[in-house]
Amino acid sequence: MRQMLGRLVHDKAALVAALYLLAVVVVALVAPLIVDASLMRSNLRLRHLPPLHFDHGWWYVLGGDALGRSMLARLVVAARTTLAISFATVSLSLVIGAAIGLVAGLSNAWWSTAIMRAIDVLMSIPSLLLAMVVLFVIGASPPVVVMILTVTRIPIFARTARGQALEIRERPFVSASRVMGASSLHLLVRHMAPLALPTLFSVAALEFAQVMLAESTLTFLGIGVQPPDVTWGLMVSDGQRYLATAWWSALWPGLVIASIALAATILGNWFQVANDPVLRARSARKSRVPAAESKVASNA
Amino acid sequence: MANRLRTRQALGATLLASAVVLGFGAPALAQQNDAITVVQEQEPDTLDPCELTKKNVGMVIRENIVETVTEINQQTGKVDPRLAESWSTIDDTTWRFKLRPGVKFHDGKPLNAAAFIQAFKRMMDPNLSCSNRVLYFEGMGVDLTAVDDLTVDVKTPQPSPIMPVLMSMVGIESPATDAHTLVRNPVGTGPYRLVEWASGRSITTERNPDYWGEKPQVGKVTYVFREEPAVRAAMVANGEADISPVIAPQDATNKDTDHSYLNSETVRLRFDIGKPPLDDIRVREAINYALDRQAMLGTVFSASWQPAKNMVMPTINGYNDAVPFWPYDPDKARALIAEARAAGVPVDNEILLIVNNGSPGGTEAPTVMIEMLKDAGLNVRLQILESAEFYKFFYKPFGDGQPANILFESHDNNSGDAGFTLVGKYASWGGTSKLNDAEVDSEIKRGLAATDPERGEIFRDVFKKVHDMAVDAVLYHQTTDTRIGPRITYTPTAATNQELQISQIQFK
Amino acid sequence: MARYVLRRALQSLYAVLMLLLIVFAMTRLTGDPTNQYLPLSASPQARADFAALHGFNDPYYVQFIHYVSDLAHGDFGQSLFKQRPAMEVALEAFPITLTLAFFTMSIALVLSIVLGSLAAMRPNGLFDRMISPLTIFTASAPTFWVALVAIFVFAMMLGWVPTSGMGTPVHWILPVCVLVLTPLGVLTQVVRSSMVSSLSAPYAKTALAKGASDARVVFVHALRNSLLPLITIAGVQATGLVNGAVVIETIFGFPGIGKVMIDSIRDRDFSLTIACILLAAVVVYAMNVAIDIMYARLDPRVQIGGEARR
Amino acid sequence: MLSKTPLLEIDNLVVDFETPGGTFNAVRGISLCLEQGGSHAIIGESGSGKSVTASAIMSLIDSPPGHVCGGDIRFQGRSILSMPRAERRRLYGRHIAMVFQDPAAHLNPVYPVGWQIAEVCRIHGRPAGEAKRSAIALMDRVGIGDAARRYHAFPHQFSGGQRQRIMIAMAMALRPELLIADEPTTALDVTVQAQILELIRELQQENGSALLLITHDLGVAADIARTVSVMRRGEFVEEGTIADVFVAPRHSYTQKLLEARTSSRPQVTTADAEVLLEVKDVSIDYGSVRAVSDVSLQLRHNEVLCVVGESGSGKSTIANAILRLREITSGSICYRGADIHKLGRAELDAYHRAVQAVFQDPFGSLNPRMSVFDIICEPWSIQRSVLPKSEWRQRSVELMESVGLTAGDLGKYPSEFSGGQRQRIAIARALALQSEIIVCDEAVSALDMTVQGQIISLLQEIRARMGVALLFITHDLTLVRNFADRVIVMKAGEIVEQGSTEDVFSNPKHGYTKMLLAACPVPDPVVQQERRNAAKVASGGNQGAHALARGA
Repeated sequence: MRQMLGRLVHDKAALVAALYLLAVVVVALVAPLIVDASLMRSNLRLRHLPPLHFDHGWWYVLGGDALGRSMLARLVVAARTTLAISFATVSLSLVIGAAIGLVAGLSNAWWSTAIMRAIDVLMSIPSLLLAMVVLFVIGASPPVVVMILTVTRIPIFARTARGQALEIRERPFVSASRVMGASSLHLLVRHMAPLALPTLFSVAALEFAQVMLAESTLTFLGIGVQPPDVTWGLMVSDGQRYLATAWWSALWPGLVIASIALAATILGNWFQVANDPVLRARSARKSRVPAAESKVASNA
Repeated sequence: MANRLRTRQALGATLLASAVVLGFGAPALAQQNDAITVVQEQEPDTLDPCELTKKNVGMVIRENIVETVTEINQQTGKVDPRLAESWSTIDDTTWRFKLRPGVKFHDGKPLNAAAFIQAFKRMMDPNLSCSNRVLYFEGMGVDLTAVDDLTVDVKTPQPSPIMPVLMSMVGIESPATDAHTLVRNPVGTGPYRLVEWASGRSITTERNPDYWGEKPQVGKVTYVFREEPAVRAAMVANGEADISPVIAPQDATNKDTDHSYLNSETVRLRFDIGKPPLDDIRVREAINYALDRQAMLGTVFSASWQPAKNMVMPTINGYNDAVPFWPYDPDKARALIAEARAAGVPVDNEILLIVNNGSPGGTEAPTVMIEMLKDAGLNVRLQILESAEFYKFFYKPFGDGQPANILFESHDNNSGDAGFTLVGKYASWGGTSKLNDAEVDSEIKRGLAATDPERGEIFRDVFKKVHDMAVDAVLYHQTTDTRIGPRITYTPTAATNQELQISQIQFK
Repeated sequence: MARYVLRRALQSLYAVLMLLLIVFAMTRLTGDPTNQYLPLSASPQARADFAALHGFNDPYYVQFIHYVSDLAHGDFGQSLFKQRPAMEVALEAFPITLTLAFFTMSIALVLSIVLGSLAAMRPNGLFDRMISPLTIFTASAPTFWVALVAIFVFAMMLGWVPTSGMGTPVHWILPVCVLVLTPLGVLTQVVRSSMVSSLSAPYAKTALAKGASDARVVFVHALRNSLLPLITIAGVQATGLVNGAVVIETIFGFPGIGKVMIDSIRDRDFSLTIACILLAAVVVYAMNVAIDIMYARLDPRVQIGGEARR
Repeated sequence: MLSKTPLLEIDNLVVDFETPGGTFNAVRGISLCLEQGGSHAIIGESGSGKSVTASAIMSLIDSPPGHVCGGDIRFQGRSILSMPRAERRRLYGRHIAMVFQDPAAHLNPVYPVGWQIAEVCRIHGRPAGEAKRSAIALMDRVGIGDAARRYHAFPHQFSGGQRQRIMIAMAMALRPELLIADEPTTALDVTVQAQILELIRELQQENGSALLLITHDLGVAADIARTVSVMRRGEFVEEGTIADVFVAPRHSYTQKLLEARTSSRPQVTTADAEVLLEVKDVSIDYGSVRAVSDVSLQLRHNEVLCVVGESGSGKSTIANAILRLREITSGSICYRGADIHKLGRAELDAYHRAVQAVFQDPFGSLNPRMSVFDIICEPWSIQRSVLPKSEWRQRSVELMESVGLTAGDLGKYPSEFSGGQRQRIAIARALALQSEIIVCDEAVSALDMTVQGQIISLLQEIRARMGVALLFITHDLTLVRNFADRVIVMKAGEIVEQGSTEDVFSNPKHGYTKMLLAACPVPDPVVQQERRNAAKVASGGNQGAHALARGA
């Protein structure tokens, strides 16, 4: 852990990304404390108040939306829902997908292939359409959005996990474990999962952004999260109607989504590199552990 | 080698296909002198004349390709002749229509009584499921007989005082039209005839040189379809289109090109009057007092909308101007709710505010309304539903398990008569009515059978009654924003919601 | 090769059947389309007639059996909304989406190879530091928002291109450019990272030891190896393009399969939905086979379907 | 002669690598002079800097993190380091060529081998048609049969030996003045190694090239080089002719290298001990290929049984079958008389406790995410009944100490250890269940020679102290001479010879065993010269070597 932190400090871009994400998470957590309920009420006088003016207090520095609510306050409140949805989706699909993939990767049995074929089928359905159908049936609320997005994201994790499992299970320490009489569960918990996780985590970081995008696209198509819940995706989708008259109403949430995606991607890439001694050695000016030295310096 | 060759061939074929998709059969960007482009929201699913009251279909064919028997004059609200020159009553249950002589269909066949009857029968064929039949004529038992080549008698079992109005919904197509399927190539008598329907892309029509009436200025029309309102507005601004009958209010920013018109639609909040707490009149009144109708104009709703007190436009027969507006009085609303609470009404029960997605005002209008209702002390939650789900709440039969709800709905009556509205919205048998009141029912029935001026009197009474019962919260008469390009002049009317008569368009 | 394609086709048949069952079940869950098709004042009798006419009042399994037996006769059913055979509608819309996808993927592939290779040549160099955030950014901006901004800026303010429509080749510029952003961003990242590892692979050293120029090492030796992960991810991205196409086609008024699909779901036009999804699935499976074959062509170590190519 | 410019001069070369822990001095001021047609070997163990030196000559040092920060390298009197890049490129491939250690990785997997050979000619300006013709001729010359057809084959379709032949063809294509061979035979079997070395020697003589050989194997150096530098921690500790250095080493490190394998075997009599494991007529198929056919062997209590064979001989397959990592096709494997494939749950657990394994790859056989403590304790966490958790700490400390590590190492992770140390940890883990049998599958093959000696000694000591039996799988016959009680020689899935170590070494009966013994180079130039000649006779001269290469 300390080692990882040390490596993080060495990579400036990753450090900035991590701090940014941390800040956003903190803001999301304390949102109810700092945002006054009155800021979330409509105030039609301040409808589409232009940004970068301080006449109405610093909450209105990013302008007002179509109901005259503070853009900034809404961004802060939306952070909570957005992050909660993205986080829940990504972690659920990570857990489920990884479990499916690892189990399928551990076994050569027919059902292992069958599971992966089913995942392929799931992947061949355009995820938006799947989402639409389900959201029509059940109606949109954050838990349903999480559920449907989870289903559409599972294949990615399952495939990645299976690929990892197929590779890891051939490694000698797994054989050594088998020689000791280890059960499949032991192999899964002690060897497969811990080794596959770094890769899965970096995939998760990239997925985080994709989930936010998917969520906002659902909202654009009119089937995403509904008011009074608010997410950045909802704000972009609401704001895009006023592109010509109040450009800021879609710009800020769009920028926030893109910047979070950027930060998550940078962090995900960094995480992958930081966890892989080979990649780490390759990426210039990044840290290498001492034991790897001899490998690089000699004939390997 | 063989493989490589095959790959190359495949690539070539793909490129060729792409070229076909890309380049050919495309309307030129630059406009011909007398050609215009109309950009609409949705492509029609069919162009069948018997569907011409469907908005998408009507915008293209109604009075352009296919003409109706009669036509409503939007200025006067009266029925004007179109394919029928005149009409009169023979007895209580029979109307006689005289058709215009010398009119020919685009395929050269003459317009006559037989063609009228054939077109009407085709419309009434249950296997075709024409919306006109279901909407206006189902169960009426209309019977048509030819008196002579240009005269038709229309008989109904019951007296039907508004038959000339109904005939404005009936288009007459060529007798050669396929009787068994809905057609995509309508052949009518109108000033324009269909040239091409490139599915998914555009519909093209051109001037009918043999038109019986005045020769219109526009020679060629291309209809294209864009779902995004901002894109429609941009197309007219960019000169890619000449008119967009509907643009979003927030895009209607250019006074030179953008015109708003009352589109004959009225919006209201329908109360689930049978379920607590909405079964209590104090609660219903409180809702009406709690809504700041003025503040929502120009903010969440278009500034050109007009506050309404009846569910029909003032030009409609039966409109009661004596009904008062509900004033904005939040204190009174709170007091009424408190009073109801004291009387044991479960005012804290959750009420759903049900909104169809894509309805005017977006998500913002209901958000504001909920804030207002919460201020009054009610517990309201927003539920935005996609059409099919919305209809489950909107139409009868209402499911048993449906929670108490307030439904935001929009109603269109451009028939000139309040009868449709009163039946649909307030009669116990009305398809979207929540009201079940014996007195209102019998009044409506009496009114439907009556002719003017008694008919109008009775309808005005009903409107007063439902207002006093606070059956709903009537909100606004809607307007539509139209963007008209600089090359042409056109004056939108309420009918522009249903039809766009190209012959009314003139070049500057 | 032919045998392999045939075997894959048979395997896909099973997948398509499974897909059919899932989609059928899902579409039926979305509810009775009667209200969607009949107007407000339709009588209960008219509603019942309509449902009976289209079989909506049968139990689901009966509807499914009917559907599959029709399918076996090559009948994909009638589009309720368009009043035409569903497959006809789907086939009409499909070339447009395919063309859109073809151009988008071609541009994305070419550009990502160029940008990714340039970035990989000097890892952490100025170009690399510029291109990486830029591509991540483009890949993470909401497509619909980018599309509307692009229309606003390039069509309305600058007037360089038409706002929408698909008349002339000029009309394709904006939608393709918007649609290309996501795959371009992702693929550039893939090319960059696989290029970095290819360039430090032993065979790159061999090439240098032969006296090969940097360009030769990059574009002859490393690139060919980097194409393998690229086409895998490109396949996934191409599948995902259908999602992007839904948005793009809606906004730009392209009558492609995405728009048809989404409209058909909104309209409860079941037959059309299923026809579209089946068509899309067949193309996805065909693409997967093509990718496998391409993979085997690019990497001689890979044997398709377990049989040696030589 | 003195005035003539040497072909290659390395002058006080310094190469540094930047690491977070500071600067790592990979090469610390070495100097070297190689004449036209000479042959020089640089000997050293992992991390000594010998490969970095070769990379520096070829400008192949990854920069960053590495960079040449002192000294000069001159080729025919011209400084390579200060040459423009374009000029340097003209040098490489044409005047200086290199053969790498791992041909599987150093050949581009996606291009046909012929194309890759011809590429050298094309890069240096030969027309394509001529390049192709000479590539085919070269393939033929290096002993790739049916060269015209196999021109189009891909690297993965060749055996390891053939791939190295292709690498050599590529290097010799333009008859370079200098050939650098970096561990050219390390991953190869001994018989193949002998053929490759022979080929290099022949081509070197044909073309009059000078050879710079990088190797850790003293025998290989003795076989082929005339002069030698012994490298340790970036410096040359001893230089001279092979004869001088190997016969009379002056530096202690050189002496240590030479002694690495001469540990003595304690006399243990096991001939009448109890039979623990009996393999009877076992055959194992991989798909349609028979990897092992009708192999029978016995392992007795406290015995060291070595199974020797080259790659593809089926020796590891047998080991995996014993470890129950692979199913057998026919025959039986019995542990104390009971068939291990017919054991009940409890008996199976007992078997898993009795038989442990140490694998070849020290980097792969320990889970990089587990601490050493967790690794040592893993057997107990699987076989719960063996040791109560409260004693894990104490017992793991004992185990660590018994393999020459400290209790302090328990908290570390595998990446913090060298290869030899990792193998020690793997051995400690294998000992945790107090097993009777340890299967060592190439357990020392990946280690440096001095480390190999240490690990063998450790195993010997453990065997004496704990009374375990060792089934030792290896491809290196000389390694087991002073270690094994009995030796089994396998070839192509069959046992060709078995017997006591003395018998097999002093009086090999099977031709293959003789060839194995002859092919293994010894670090004595005179002896090696004799052995080489003997081997040529044994295998029927050059043609025989080529025929073997085709089969390899």
